[in-house]
Amino acid sequence: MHDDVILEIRNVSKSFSGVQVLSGINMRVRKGEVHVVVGENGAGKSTLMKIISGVYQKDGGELLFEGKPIEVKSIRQMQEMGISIIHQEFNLLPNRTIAQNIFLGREPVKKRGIPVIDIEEMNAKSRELLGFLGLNVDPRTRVSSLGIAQQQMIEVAKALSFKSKVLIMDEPTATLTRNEISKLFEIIRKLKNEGVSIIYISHRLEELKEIADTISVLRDGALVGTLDAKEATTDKIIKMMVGREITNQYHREFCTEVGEEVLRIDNLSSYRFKNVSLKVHRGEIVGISGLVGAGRTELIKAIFGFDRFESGEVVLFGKKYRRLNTSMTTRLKVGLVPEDRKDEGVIVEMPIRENIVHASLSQLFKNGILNKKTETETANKYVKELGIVTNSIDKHVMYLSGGNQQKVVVAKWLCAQCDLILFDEPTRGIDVGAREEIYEIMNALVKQGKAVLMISSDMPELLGLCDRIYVMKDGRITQEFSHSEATQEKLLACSI
Amino acid sequence: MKRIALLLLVAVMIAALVGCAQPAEQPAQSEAPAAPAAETKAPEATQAPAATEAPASEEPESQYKYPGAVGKKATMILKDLTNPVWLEAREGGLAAAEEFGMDLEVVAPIESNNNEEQIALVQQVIAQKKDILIMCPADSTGIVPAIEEVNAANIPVINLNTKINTDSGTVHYETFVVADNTICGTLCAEELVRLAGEEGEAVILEGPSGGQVTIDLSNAAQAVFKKYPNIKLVDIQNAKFDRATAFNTTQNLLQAHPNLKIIFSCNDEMALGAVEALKEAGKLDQVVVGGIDGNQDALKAIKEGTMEVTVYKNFWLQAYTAVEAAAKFLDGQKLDEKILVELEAVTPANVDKYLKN
Amino acid sequence: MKQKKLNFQNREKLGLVIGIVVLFIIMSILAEGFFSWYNIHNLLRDSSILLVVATGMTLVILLGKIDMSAGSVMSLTAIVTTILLANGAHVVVALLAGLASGALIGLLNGYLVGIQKLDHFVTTFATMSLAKGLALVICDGDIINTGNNDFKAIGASTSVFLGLHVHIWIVAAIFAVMLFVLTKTKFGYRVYSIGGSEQAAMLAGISTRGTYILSFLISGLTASVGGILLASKANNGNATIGDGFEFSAIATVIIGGTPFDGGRGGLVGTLIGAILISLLKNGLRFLNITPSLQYVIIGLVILVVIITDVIINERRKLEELRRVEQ
Amino acid sequence: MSKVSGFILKQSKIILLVVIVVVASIFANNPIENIFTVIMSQATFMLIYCLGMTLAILTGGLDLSVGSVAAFSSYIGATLIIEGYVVPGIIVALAIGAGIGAINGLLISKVKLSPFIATYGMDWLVRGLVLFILAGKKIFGFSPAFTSISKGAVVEFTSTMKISNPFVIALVIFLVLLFLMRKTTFGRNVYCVGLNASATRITGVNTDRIITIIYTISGLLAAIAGLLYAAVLDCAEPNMGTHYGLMAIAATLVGGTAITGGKGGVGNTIIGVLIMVFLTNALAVLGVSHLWQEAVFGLVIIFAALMEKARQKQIALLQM
Repeated sequence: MHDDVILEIRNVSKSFSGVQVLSGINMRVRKGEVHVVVGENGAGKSTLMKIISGVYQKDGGELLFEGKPIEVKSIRQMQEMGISIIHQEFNLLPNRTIAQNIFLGREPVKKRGIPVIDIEEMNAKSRELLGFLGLNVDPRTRVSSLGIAQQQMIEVAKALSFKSKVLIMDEPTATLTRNEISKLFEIIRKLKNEGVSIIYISHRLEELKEIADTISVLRDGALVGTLDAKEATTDKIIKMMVGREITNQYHREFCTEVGEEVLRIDNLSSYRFKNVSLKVHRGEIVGISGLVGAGRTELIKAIFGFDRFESGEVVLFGKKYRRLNTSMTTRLKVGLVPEDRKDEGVIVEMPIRENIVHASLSQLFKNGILNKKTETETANKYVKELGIVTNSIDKHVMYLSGGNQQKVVVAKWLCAQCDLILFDEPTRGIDVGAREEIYEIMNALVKQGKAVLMISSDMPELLGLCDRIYVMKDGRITQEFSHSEATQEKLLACSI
Repeated sequence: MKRIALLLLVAVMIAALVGCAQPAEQPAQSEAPAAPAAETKAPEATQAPAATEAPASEEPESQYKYPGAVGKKATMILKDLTNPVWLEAREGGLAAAEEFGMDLEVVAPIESNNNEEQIALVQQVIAQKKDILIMCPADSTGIVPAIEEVNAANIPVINLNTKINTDSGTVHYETFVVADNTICGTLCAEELVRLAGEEGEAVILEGPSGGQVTIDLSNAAQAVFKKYPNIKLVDIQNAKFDRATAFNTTQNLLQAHPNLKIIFSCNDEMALGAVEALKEAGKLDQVVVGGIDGNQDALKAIKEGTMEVTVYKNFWLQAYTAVEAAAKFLDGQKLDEKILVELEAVTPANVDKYLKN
Repeated sequence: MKQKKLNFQNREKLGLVIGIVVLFIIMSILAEGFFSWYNIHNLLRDSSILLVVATGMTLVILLGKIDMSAGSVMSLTAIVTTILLANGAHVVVALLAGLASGALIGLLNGYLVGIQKLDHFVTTFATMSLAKGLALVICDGDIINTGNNDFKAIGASTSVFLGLHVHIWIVAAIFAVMLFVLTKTKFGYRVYSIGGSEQAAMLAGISTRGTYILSFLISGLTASVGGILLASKANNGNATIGDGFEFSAIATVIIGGTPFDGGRGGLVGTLIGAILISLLKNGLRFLNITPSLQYVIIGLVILVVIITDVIINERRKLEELRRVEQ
Repeated sequence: MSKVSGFILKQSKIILLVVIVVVASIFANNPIENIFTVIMSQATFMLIYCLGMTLAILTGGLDLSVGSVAAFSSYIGATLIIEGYVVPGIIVALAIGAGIGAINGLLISKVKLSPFIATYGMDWLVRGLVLFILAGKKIFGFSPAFTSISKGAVVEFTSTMKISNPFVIALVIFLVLLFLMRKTTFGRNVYCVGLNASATRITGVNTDRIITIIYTISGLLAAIAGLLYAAVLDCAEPNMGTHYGLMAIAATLVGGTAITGGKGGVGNTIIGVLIMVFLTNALAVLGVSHLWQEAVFGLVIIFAALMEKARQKQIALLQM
């Protein structure tokens, strides 16, 4: 590994409407290295990356690319210069083909006056890239007919197609499963050897050691420090990130004798899962492990009555149901903390207060008439209880950080006095601090004799929390483990 | 999937067919006892020959008056078939057709007074190779190109109610059966002026701007008002031929012109809207209101004295006359280039003649 | 994969095409004089005007927007063109001026939506009143006779070229160009991208402003062309000429399988939709169905076709989801 | 952003309204009477069907069928009323209005049609039915029992200055809706549906039912408006209300209810309606040619939209 710096960041700072989000960041990215950037949500990682990739304009400081200072004007400019980014959330057009997505915005044109697109060339190039990524699908396939993992790979292909010298990956593994991740890492190594530098953002500390050469830690918009991967330990990094020691994040006392059964499903089937049966009892946290696209989310949404199932039955609190809808399940005091927080969890354009009481309107206001006082009191209670960071409960949820938004979602169900709460990837894209608080809430719930059913792709999380873990694969449940017998290896083994 | 689509579409087609089976007669039935039945009395009362023969035609094997026209296919294109007065016209036309043994089809645009649709209807006549076209244009000039086509196809044209603009000299029609709007407008306006004692402020309520009827009537009225130095035309407003709109517009006008004397309205609908507004404002006695068409409710209003004058257009007779003219022409008889259908202003004096009980 | 994909797109259209065929056969049997080149030619001519307006509308709807001002733009163009002709302007000048007026409204829409980021419906709804109002003011509520034979020639049914009316050729040309632009050029790709996901497009460095402005501009222009053709047919200008036309155009596009959410569908569907609607209206006329009943039937057809389309799409989504598992 | 400009933004529509009213009053020969007539009759009738439209727009949809529904229901009702069955007639009319509204609602919520196309198709269908069933005949000469509903007054200062019945009816409807939307869980959920339907559904709200109810109300209000017009004009005719739909949308938008749903409310619509009617009134009183009306409407809508945008921006800043 040679020492020439390709990208240097000199005390770059940025603020949004008076709020300082980045202050004097200094960072040097060497050629052909994997430079990992870690930090809690709101630490400014994404903002920094967006500045580098030209999405935002920086307020102060300067960027040097290959030694020369550069003025970032547009995304396009940076892409052409050789800096490109894979964003955390997908930016694919479902109704367009793979090729059209890869070359979105810079389709190859035939040499002529009017910009006529050279479709053949576009497809050919795409086929090349897909080959490089070991994906054998026709580039003329509509993206909507691809699985999540494949779509993530398309994002990678998109970034590669720029012939980038610096490739920024913002939480690329968030939606990937173990074996997909290792595939991605292979590709990263390949790129490394071709001299491409990679800036890699992640929450999953356990991944880092595999690929990182250098690790920079951000906290509250400032650089805490940069260290060589070799001398970095997880605990050390976490300490730098949160500035406090985290010994055991989970604090779970596993329940000794289970309470009555709250949920049982028998041979539930739909187009995404087949003959699934499982049980959840009071006082238990039950986990569902498995690859993304194994049908876990669909299953949990069917149980909740959001999607309909084709055959089988759901038994909630001892009553059988062949058809369910969300109003029934919520009336039975079941809650769902969905994967897609912004679009399904909260109503971002509504105040925190209204979001928190939303699920319990009918309980709080029996006669159907609202009462602001009750609302405010209730909301305040939960804001305090869950430590939601805000200056006012009338603030629109969209102005909260991911962690706090998630807490609002949870508060909504706590407020509704749910006996069974279904969590779908409860800690995705949430910083370590908030994570721990969410775990606390789950613990508290089951202590009160309520029940939790959770989906997670983060195995340590499952192992740390769950009394029992079901593993799903291709829409079927392949195994059930008690927490004592479960290990990462076993879980993995049954999910692939 | 495609099967579903197909089935649904077929279903609609069937609906269409069922539909087309009825409407030919349906409205006729729903109409017959209603307006026209009574309307037929009107011509009986006024000009004998035309209508007294209508019943005669009922008894079988009566000698047809114009042998040459018997069995000939004719189409009458009107401006609208969703409005009572035009439904009267249809009845008049059909009655005549029956009497003269002609095969008449009465059509109109979906959206009333839509010139483009009328053009399409005219072209349909050519496509169906009809023997004669009776044309009541929604747009005097807009229809010209289409009529040229008809001329080119050697299908004779009888012009009805609204004149086909012949200034360009490129089109010609056999005759113009007219109870024309300019005359209506003049009659009504003159009567209003008389009632107002030839002095005072006047306003005109127009239909949708750009409509032919509106333009003819409004211009006629304006011309009349100009003739009298003491009549002051203070405003022209568009009330969309709609009663409710006229109601509001009139209220506003009364605010602007408190001592208004005359309201000339381009149809009875608006006139009646104005009347309601005047009732509310308690200015019914101060203002004289005139409308056009002679709808039954307008006639009733005149009887009650809330409205002063309307012009009974006798659409029944207009259409009847037009078809008769067509028959004459097909029978090889010579036609004068203008056939006037007698019009008169309806006032409390003569309202009973038109009012059905 | 590719096979499947084509299948879906075909399926969406197939129902309509079959519908058209069935309708055509039924009419030919029932309606005397319907099945004649003369009538079919006129039918195409009528549909061409609807099509040209719907073409621009398709672009806007592919972007996930609507252009409510199309109908009023037709009226405005008609008035501007004819009033100039009436005052002895040369036909070319008049036509250009007419198109310019449409372009102007189009640009205003584009500016307000693309740059001011106003809601597209609100904007075009406002410009709808605005354009109509201007038309009324300019013509002073009167019908304007051009008395110009060059202009009349554009619309005269005698002006036929290679067996087809000039209108059809004009619209065919515009349609062909737009089809090419939409499927083969950068701009076309942008329209689909932005319609599919504005965010994704922006992150890919696509400037949405330009695309919005250009699309609304085109929509304005096509509406203008529609207005001119309509006016040339009557050889006069009338401020009510385009009333409600925007609704017909929108219905045409939606029936053609381009949904309001954008990014999906295309011009081929619009073509089919335009033919279906014109055929339906023409047929109902020939069957001499009373206007009132025609209202009912047209309403039914719109609902039925859209419902079918919705069902088809639901199924397609399901099948795609299923396929993910394989 | 200074306090003043902030205030202006916040109250832009009211300011606009005041200006218009003042102008109208200056040129009207009897301002008080003018304002009275405009509010008591013109605004009143319009408000009723605009409120329905507002509800539909709040759920993120719109209802293009209000005009034909008003015509159809009042028309069918009238056929009974003219025979002397006043109350049954009214009930039938309201039932029809609500019924068609419900169908709209189901098409939109269950069949998942876009509100635009669903109500547009319905508009054609219903308009056709009303024209077809009675072949365009008008019904008039109602008994006072019916006409008095619109013509009567609660308090009568002078023949022209009075608190008219329709005004009271509209006011009651308005207050009920205001309460419903602002103070009840139902209303809260309507806003939620407008802002984010799927999140609302996950929260356990039966969104389909809410949408259906809303369109039912919209149809019902259209029917009421139709009946009141029929009563005041002493005539039910099939071509009634062809322009209600567009007018209602315009008024709602001018009032500042967002077409995307979830923002605004019936309160805004009152302002919107008043602006529209007084604008018409002012133009007429000023003797401006009616030809200008359309154009002016267009400008006012754009103005209102720009103001609303600026206001939203300001709110966002405060929230940050």
